[in-house]
Amino acid sequence: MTAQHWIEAFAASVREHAAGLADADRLAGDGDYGDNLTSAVQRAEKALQATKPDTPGGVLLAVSDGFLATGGTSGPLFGMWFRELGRSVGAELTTAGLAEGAARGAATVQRLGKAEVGHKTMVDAMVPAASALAAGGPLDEALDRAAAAALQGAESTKDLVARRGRASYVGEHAVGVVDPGARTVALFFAAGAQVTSA
Amino acid sequence: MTAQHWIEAFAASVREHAAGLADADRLAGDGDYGDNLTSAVQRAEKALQATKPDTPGGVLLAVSDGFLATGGTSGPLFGMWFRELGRSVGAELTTAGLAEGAARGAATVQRLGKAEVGHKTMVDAMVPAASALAAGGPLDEALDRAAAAALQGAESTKDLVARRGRASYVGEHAVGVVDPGARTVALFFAAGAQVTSA
Amino acid sequence: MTALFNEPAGFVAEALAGFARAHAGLIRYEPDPGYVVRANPAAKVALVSGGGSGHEPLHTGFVGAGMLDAAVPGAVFASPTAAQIRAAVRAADRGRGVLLVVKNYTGDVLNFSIAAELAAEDGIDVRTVLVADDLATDSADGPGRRGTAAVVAVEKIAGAAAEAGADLDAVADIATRVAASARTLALAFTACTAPGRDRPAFELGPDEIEFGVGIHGERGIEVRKAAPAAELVAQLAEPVVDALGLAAGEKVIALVNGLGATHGLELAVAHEELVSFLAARDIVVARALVGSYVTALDMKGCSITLVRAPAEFVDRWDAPVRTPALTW
Amino acid sequence: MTALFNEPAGFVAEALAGFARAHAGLIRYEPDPGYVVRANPAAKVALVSGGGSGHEPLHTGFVGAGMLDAAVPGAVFASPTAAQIRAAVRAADRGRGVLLVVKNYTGDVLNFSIAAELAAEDGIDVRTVLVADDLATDSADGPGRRGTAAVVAVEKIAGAAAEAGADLDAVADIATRVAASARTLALAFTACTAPGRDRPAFELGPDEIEFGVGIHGERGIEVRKAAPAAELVAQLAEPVVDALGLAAGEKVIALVNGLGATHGLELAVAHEELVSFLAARDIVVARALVGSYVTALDMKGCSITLVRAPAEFVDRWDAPVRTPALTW
Ligand SMILES: Nc1ncnc2c1ncn2[C@@H]1O[C@H](COP(=O)(O)OP(=O)(O)O)[C@@H](O)[C@H]1O
Ligand SMILES: Nc1ncnc2c1ncn2[C@@H]1O[C@H](COP(=O)(O)OP(=O)(O)O)[C@@H](O)[C@H]1O
Ligand SMILES: [Mg+2]
Ligand SMILES: [Mg+2]
Ligand SMILES: [Mg+2]
Ligand SMILES: [Mg+2]
Repeated sequence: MTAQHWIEAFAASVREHAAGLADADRLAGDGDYGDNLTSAVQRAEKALQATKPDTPGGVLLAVSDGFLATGGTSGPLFGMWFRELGRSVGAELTTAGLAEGAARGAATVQRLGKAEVGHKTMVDAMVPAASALAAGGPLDEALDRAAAAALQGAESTKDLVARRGRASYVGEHAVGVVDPGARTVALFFAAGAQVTSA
Repeated sequence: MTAQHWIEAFAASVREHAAGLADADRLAGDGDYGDNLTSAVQRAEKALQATKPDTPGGVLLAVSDGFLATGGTSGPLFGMWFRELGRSVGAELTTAGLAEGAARGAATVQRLGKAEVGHKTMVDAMVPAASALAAGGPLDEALDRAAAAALQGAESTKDLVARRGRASYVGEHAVGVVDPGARTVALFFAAGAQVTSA
Repeated sequence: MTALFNEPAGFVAEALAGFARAHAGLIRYEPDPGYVVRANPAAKVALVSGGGSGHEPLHTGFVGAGMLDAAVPGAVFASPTAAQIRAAVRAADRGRGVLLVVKNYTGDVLNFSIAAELAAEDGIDVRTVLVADDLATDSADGPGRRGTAAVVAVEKIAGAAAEAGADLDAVADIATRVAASARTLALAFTACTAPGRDRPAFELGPDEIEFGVGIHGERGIEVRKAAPAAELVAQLAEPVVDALGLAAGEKVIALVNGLGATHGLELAVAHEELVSFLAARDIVVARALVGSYVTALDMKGCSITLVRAPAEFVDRWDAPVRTPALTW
Repeated sequence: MTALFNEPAGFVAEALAGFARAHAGLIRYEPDPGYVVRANPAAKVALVSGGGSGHEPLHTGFVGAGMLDAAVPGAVFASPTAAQIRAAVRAADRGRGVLLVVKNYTGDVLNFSIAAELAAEDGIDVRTVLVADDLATDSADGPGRRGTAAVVAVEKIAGAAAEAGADLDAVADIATRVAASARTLALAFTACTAPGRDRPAFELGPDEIEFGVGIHGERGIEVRKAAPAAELVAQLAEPVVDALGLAAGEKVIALVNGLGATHGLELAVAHEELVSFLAARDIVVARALVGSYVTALDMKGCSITLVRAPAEFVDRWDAPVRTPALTW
């Protein structure tokens, strides 16, 4: 598989789930997550078309640029996360590179956003995904594991009261809602797993 | 008599009639004439105290300054009228000097305000008063005639529709009201007549 | 709503004291009889303007090198007295004569012309230029077009001529030509509320604008429907272009002026639309001034002024100016 | 009521285009990704600031010689993106490093700190100064004091240091000291209405003011009774004097800032009252800036900022500046 395919699959998945993600932010936030995410992905696709990067790292950096050019809280945080992924992956898509990038990315997001695991944010999916990748192994297996870990992390946010982001303003009302940022991380790894096993 | 006494008598007369003059401007104008006039007279008195002019012309010029320092339409027009009176009277209060000043004054007011006799303004009293003075004779007689002419001119405005000033905006509503500016001219000459004959 | 004041009666005097204090290096305020003069006068033809207050920064904000030598503020929306103007003329005169820049209102015309006569008697050479640019009041009878934002262009350009050493005739001449080359039209979204009053001078529905307003909070010539900026700008600019008979290829100086409560972003949008509107007619905006320069207290709205601009005007426009409200 | 616009979505971009067009000699606007830079860059430490739009002339009006090298505007009241900021930093950098001047809001802090990391990776030496001056938000927990009008003093003084050739450490140091020396408090008479909205963010009774407002149209900390200017100014100035611990004999730079729809005469009155208030405490206003510089669209109200001012700050304040909104 190529990073390009992965991003195409991710973009398709985002579009498919956009309405549900928007709803989640509406229930526990300010409702703009769906717009923020789809416009970030669209910008990423444009950047890819314009720059046609020839390494997987370059592809991920183009995605990073798409998110960094997007507002809200998720835009800049995902932008930095994809940036670390891109820089670590570099010229070749390997489990080791991805693992390193996911670890660095989660750390950067935590440093900037000051969220811990359990605060009901994207971090709740990023950290377990990074751990899953850190175990190594062939790329397809590693991505399967990362996708499963991220999904589980995302689902775990459902019963939490948020401690960061706008969801933290609504208190108990956020309980029962899966954090859309975390869900997006799961969609990303799921897209990778799907493309490698295809 | 001295010009100083004349102005004192005029000031007293203005204060006595202020309410009535204000009412007239309220009925056919914007209602500020009473304030404009009394504050002009007060400024004139202050100027007289401050500068203590030693000629009758100087006294009239101080009154001019009081009016010129006052707003509205009447302030600047009376200011210029008194100015011409003061310049023509000069060192000695004579019928000839007063006559010249009243003629020049009326002409200046007409040039600046563009009102003819019959337009229901101060001009309706200024012009006949100037004619009365122009006939010459001893000062006390001349002033008696000027006062009578000015009063008649002022009374003649009662039945007119105004063609200048704010009263012209109210059309027929001004009919029945004596123009307060013209009335003030009559008060001025009446004060002079009263002081000379006393 | 004019909200920051102590007593309505002392409002203007206190504001002028504060304004002069904030710009002490440039101007000085004489509270009695009430005028503002340059802190550092120059030996040249003097320019003196004035009028009712409530239009700030006009005229006090334009006192300084390259523009006015004195400004004479009356009470809010009321002419200054002849005595004030005369005192300002005396203070401003440097023996080269004085140009009075007068906006066309009955009270201003009366008091400035009286002051001009008094100043002439004081031995001062005085000329007057009347600014009458507002197309909303362009009718055959009546007192003629009101003087509004074009006065800024007159003061800037004639001020530059004076600063460059032109004599009184030449300064009066260029001022007259600028005034003759400029027309303005304005609209408002809300009226203003004078200090001490508890309601605006008039009310508009949410989808209404007042078209053809002046700068004293009075109603305009008609109520129109609110519309996108592009359309409103066209409604203002088209009659101005027509009145000046501007043809393709001509150059203008454009003033996009806020009436008091209009945000800078809005004026910038109006400017962008004005430039497009004119470009479509092949009219070139040689220079532009975009901001709130001639206000009606906190009225929300804007005016558009175009000045047909030969190279001579543009050069004078570009000359340095250093005043509280305009510096380049 | 923001009334002059075409569509809310395109409002800021069109306004910036118009603004840059009106000040073409001083600044240039890059619509993609959206920032404003000096037209004539200088070889020196660069200053870059930014934040949500709606506060104009802040920050775009302060781009030019002696102040900012670039400004990065977001949508109305929304942080610019890290990508915008990064692009502006790249455009502004002249190899001597870049100081980011950031007002303390969660979105701004996040995006500017990401941009700072990206710029560092681009090989650009970056420092950040956080401006957090608003006493209305001075509580122990929470995100800390908001950044408001003091940012103008930070940009002016640090900008002068950079223009004079100071290195990045020195520029960051003086910026930090100015920010630490400045506190602000604001009140409002009316709220603002964002483009496309049909009502103001909040309503007040005719005899009420909103005390402790910020610059995003949000409610303040309490509703108080309207009062004469002297009293309102004291209510703003006293906590500022106390927070800075200003003692008799000390000097300050005072900023009397309008929030958008406040008339110049009103701000001048407020300034006069502020000077009296401080004089009674033997505090000297060494320099003052009175005008609408940090606005909240068309909010009616004002803020008072005091900056404790050693001679070093006053000298930098006096240094020449040439930007669309500030020139001397
Ligand atoms: N401090 C934080 N650290 C990490 N992620 C966060 C933080 N705050 C919010 N998020 C993530 O951002 C998502 C919301 O993004 P978005 O709607 O773009 O932000 P905004 O709150 O600015 O509207 C949340 O679902 C959460 O995953
Ligand atoms: N054009 C004019 N020429 C001469 N006198 C005039 C003219 N217009 C008004 N007046 C005089 O001014 C008086 C009103 O003065 P005042 O109330 O001070 O003026 P305003 O209309 O400015 O309130 C009138 O009674 C009338 O005599
Ligand atoms: Mg959101
Ligand atoms: Mg949001
Ligand atoms: Mg009257
Ligand atoms: Mg009146």
